[in-house]
Amino acid sequence: MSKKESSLLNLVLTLFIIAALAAILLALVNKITSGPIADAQQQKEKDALQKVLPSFTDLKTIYIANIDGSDSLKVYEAISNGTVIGYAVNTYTMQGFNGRIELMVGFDTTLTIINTEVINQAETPGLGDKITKPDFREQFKGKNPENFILKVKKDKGDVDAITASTITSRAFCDALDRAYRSLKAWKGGA
Amino acid sequence: MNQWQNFSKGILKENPVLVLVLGMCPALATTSSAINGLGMGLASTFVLALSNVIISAVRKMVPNIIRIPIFIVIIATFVTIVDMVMHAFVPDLYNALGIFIPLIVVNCMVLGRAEAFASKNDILSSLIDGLGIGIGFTLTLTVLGSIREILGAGSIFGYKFIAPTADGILVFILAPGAFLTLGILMALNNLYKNKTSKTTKNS
Amino acid sequence: MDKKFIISGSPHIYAKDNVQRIMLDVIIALIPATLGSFYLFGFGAVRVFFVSVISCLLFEYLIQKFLLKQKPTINDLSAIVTGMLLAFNVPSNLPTWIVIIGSLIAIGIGKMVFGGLGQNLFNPALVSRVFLLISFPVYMTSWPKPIESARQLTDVITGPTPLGVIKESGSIAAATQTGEIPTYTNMMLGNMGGSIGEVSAILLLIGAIYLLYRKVITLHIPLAYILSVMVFTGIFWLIDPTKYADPLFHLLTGGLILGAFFMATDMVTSPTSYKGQIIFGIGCGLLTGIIRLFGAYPEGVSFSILIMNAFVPLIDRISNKHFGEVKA
Amino acid sequence: MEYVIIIISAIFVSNVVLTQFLGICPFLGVSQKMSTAIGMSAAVIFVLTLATLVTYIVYYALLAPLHLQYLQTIAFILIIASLVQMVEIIIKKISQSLYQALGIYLPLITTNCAVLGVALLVIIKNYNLGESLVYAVSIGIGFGLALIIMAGLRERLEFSNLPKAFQGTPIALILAGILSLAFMGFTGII
Repeated sequence: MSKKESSLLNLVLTLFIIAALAAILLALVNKITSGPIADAQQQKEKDALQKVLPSFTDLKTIYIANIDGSDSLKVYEAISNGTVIGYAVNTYTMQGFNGRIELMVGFDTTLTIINTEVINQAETPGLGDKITKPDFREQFKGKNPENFILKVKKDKGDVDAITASTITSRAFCDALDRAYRSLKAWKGGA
Repeated sequence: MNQWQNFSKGILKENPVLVLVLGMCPALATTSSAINGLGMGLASTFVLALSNVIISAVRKMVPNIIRIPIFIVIIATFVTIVDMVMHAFVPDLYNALGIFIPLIVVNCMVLGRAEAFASKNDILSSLIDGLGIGIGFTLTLTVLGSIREILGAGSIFGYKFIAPTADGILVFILAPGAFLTLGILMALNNLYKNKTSKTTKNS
Repeated sequence: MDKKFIISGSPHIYAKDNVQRIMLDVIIALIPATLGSFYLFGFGAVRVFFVSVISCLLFEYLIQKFLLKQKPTINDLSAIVTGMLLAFNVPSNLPTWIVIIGSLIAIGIGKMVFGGLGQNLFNPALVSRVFLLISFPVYMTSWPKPIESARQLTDVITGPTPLGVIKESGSIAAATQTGEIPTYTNMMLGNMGGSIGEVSAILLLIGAIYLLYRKVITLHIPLAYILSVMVFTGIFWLIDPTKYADPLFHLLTGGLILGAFFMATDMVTSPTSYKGQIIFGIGCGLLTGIIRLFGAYPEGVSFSILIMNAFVPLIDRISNKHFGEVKA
Repeated sequence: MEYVIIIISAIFVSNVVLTQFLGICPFLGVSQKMSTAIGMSAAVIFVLTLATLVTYIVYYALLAPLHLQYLQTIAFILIIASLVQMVEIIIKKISQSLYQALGIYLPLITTNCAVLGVALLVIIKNYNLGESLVYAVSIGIGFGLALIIMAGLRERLEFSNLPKAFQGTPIALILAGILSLAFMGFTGII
């Protein structure tokens, strides 16, 4: 099939040229798409913010320490006419059935949960992915984790788990709890 | 073989999934809904057609002994392009298909066509071959995704035709349903093939 | 070639009279629990029972006649047994259309794709029960309360099974406080939430004794199964009796007796040698214990038997050296 | 404890073949005979672990510092392909009997998507090196378990007269479906 002789130089050269071309092409496409990828992620966050915060005039991004991790959590401070009216915490859990789940959680200034929104998840369709449906998340609205234990009932908490999806429900609580405790610690320290 | 036959063989006679049993992983994993199946099919078609074209174009310059690594590099390049483009412009679909987009690289269907067809034929035939196989693959995945979505979620392409809060027969959008649906679909295809081959024998 | 292969499963399974006789014995053995379920769950149980049995028969006939083009073998009564066992494994308020889907899965996927009776590798009723449990988690886990709901045709009162209560509340101590845990006497009689035929230990045991007397089953599988569940749960109970229920509780709930005597013993889908049967029973028991104590599903019997069904060829391989040998 | 969770999860709860749909081709292709199933399993466990080790190092020592993450697919598949070749050559040199036992399966492993899949998944799951290796071995064992169970079932089916339409791949898929149903029982164990 090949018409060229397969000397070592030839082999290395061909392989090198092809690999170089591939790398250049990919670098190019990466350059073109990295903008839109970031945009799409941002748009998703923006949509989520609208849903979890009361209407605000200004938004300030801050980073707070993650209470049980070495990283930091991104928090949006919602400001209306100069006063802070709520916080949206971009939180996550690694305990999902299929790994990482990313949430946006809105709190008012008393740390009562306004609403929750799922940003990224890969849970089982028809079971765990019900966290994206309003029915499950409804129970958190207007609850203050001070007196609403963020654990599923099976773990002696106050949260009704999704039928046959205890792991996902637990993971969801874990992400919420992380957001709540981190925010509380930060507010206490600030 | 004329180009039309070259194109149409991938749809039924040499259907990559139902007849050749290739690309089973994505066929099972990404068909929990019609749109996912369609998306996976189109992404694979893109990779299949373009890598076929490039491989056919460079086939005379590639020393025989390293042809496989080179084919793999070419295929992986297109896969990465698809990966990045989908991430940028259809993020939801990208998330749903997840790891199975980069895994197009190891879909035996793609490397198989490169080795069996593109490395021996001219550019146009290779393009048509890639498109034909790709469209056969896409159709099969879409049909499979539709069946599973209709039975499992009571919807088609996201349009729900049962009560909004009602669930379908959940098993069909879960892992066991993937195996069972594809198994039965293949058996039906066999049944159909047996019947047609019998009638041609009789006539 | 008129030499015979020793096929795992019973070679005599093809002898027709024998199959029919065995199936008849199983049907007779299931009658006490059937009548008990009619009393406990009322019209709901009667409806589910007959829908299940009749649709299993019908699907078997239709599939054999029109799809497989075989001579229908519904005379062997096996479809009735499958239908009865399927009905035994679902709640009495299950919608009729779901029962029909269940029958189609049991006969179609559980039996006919393998070529019919004697060739299926998994217990058909259990394939169907697990299929339904995963497909309709809501319908399959709402359990009518016996006796109370038997007296009315609509508005049945539902509640969780005893194992379900423990799963929900996290420990036996917390479960007891809910007041939903029945007494052992009630468990023995079947006065608790659960599938139609799994609740009454006594009525099932009467049937089991008949099967043992008729030599349709032996004690190897049921005994190995039940003892290993009791030992496994007993160890955890001794470690923390406030969190884990005691072995007797595990014996009487969650369909263990039904599973151990009537479904794990299915001769087509269990090992041929006694040694293999004991391994099989212990495997079922350990899996049941693990799923009940640590899994998301409160009951583990159907999953465990299905999983062990899959291991039968491997068990036969190690416990039966003559597998596949040509006999003169 | 982390490790125990990874092991149980990878082997039983989210079995690579039965719930994640990785490595389906060899699962269907080489599960007709018990002896080949055992050989294939051993080869997969070995290559999977080795490949995960090398790709993990390459990703974190080379691609990530240079911000070349977008080259991961191309880099990983080249590493896996050359690794498989190398292992084949080495095994052939050191032990002829081992080569006869495993050698024939090695070329098939390059296109086993479980290998590339695991290499990609440990990056997504953010595992450290130890976790990645434990995960790789467990995935390999999970693959082997599914393959060996399947081979046992299919050998038994040789004696029965299956409906013609179901012979071959269709019945294998139905068996996999029932196995997958049964394995759903492990849901939530960790």
